[in-house]
Amino acid sequence: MKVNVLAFGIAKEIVGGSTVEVELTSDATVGELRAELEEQYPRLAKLASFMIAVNNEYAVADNALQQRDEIAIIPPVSGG
Amino acid sequence: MKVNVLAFGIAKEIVGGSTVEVELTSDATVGELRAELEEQYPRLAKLASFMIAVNNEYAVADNALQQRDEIAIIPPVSGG
Amino acid sequence: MIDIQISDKPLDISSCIDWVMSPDCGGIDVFIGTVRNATKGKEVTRLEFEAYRQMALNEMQKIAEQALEKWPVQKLLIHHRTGVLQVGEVPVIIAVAAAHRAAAFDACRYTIDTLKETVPIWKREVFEDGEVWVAAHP
Amino acid sequence: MIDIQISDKPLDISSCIDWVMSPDCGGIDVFIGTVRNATKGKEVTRLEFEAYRQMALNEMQKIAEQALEKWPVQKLLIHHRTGVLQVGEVPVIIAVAAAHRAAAFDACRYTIDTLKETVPIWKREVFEDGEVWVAAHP
Repeated sequence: MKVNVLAFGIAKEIVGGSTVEVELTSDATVGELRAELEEQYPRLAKLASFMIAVNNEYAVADNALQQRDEIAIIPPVSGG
Repeated sequence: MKVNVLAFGIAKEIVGGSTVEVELTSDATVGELRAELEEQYPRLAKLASFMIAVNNEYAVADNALQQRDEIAIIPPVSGG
Repeated sequence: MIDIQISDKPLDISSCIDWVMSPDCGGIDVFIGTVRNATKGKEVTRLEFEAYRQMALNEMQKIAEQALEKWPVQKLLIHHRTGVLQVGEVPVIIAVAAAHRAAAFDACRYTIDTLKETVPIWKREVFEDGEVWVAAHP
Repeated sequence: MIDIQISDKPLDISSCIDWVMSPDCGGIDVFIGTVRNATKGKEVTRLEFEAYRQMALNEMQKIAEQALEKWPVQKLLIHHRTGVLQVGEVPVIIAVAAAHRAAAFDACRYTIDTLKETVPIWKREVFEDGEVWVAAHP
């Protein structure tokens, strides 16, 4: 399946836009998405850390992804 | 010597005014003043505590008093 | 009661404090973040804040609810600014009212500390000679 | 920098915050005391604050200087009200600005905690059916 991934902050610069399309297997997990993103965009792996959010919640590697999920790359936050 | 002692808060009510005159020996200490005040105004001894200030500083029992010192009874504070 | 807002307009400190004040509260603690003129000795020209808006609102709501569970607090407000801010402007206001001050202090500090760890908002510092996303790199 | 005031006029929260704000500070913590409508479940009609004025100013100055020694804080303000206050009015404002928020929180909390222990100011709570000097008796 193809998923659209939102990007914010430095991740937007790394992937070259505010969304990026990623091709995944139909039963892909968050962990597989992370691996795919790191392969396509090695600079993501050099960040202090990054999280994946699914439907506005922080997700862990095991979480399964659905095509219609709202998925986002969350680089290290620095609000406040 | 006679010293004038300022009274604040509940101490003002206990001594019946914002100053009270106390007769002390010429080499009296803060401790002796406290004892004299407690004898004349037993309700002072029933407070949670009270301090004596001399020239705008908290004083301890050993401190000697001079007739021209500014002396005050400081009942438990409750500002803020 | 909780009030959470993200806005690209200047935050209004007085109205935040007015909102938390209430006759059953004796203590209000307010944290105000301001844009500093320098980071690690380097002059800052301006800051830019970007938010993942809906998730940031959700995460701030969670923090506020946790604070209200942990401490006896009546009112808790979080307002966060986005967009371009000049030195001296206010990116964040947290205001907490409680019957007793210890709870107000604890809840306010917990809120800003946790916000800085979990809320998806990003700050870019702009200098004379470049810019950097804060905390992005180790 | 330190600003200490005792006043029998209403305190101005905004001007206190304006005074501590400065471009080299990133965090401001403000404590605002307010008059609660009840103490131990009993309705409060009003409060009356009395100060031993010069000594109170001296003691507040000492606290502020101690706070500036203990923590890296740029500006610390203490304004205390005296006289008769109604429910919701503000007896005390403490505002602290520092480069980093931890120092602002620590110094603000230290200041109000110590003020309540050492500064010669007295509060009388007035109820429908009587009045009491707070903390006077065990």
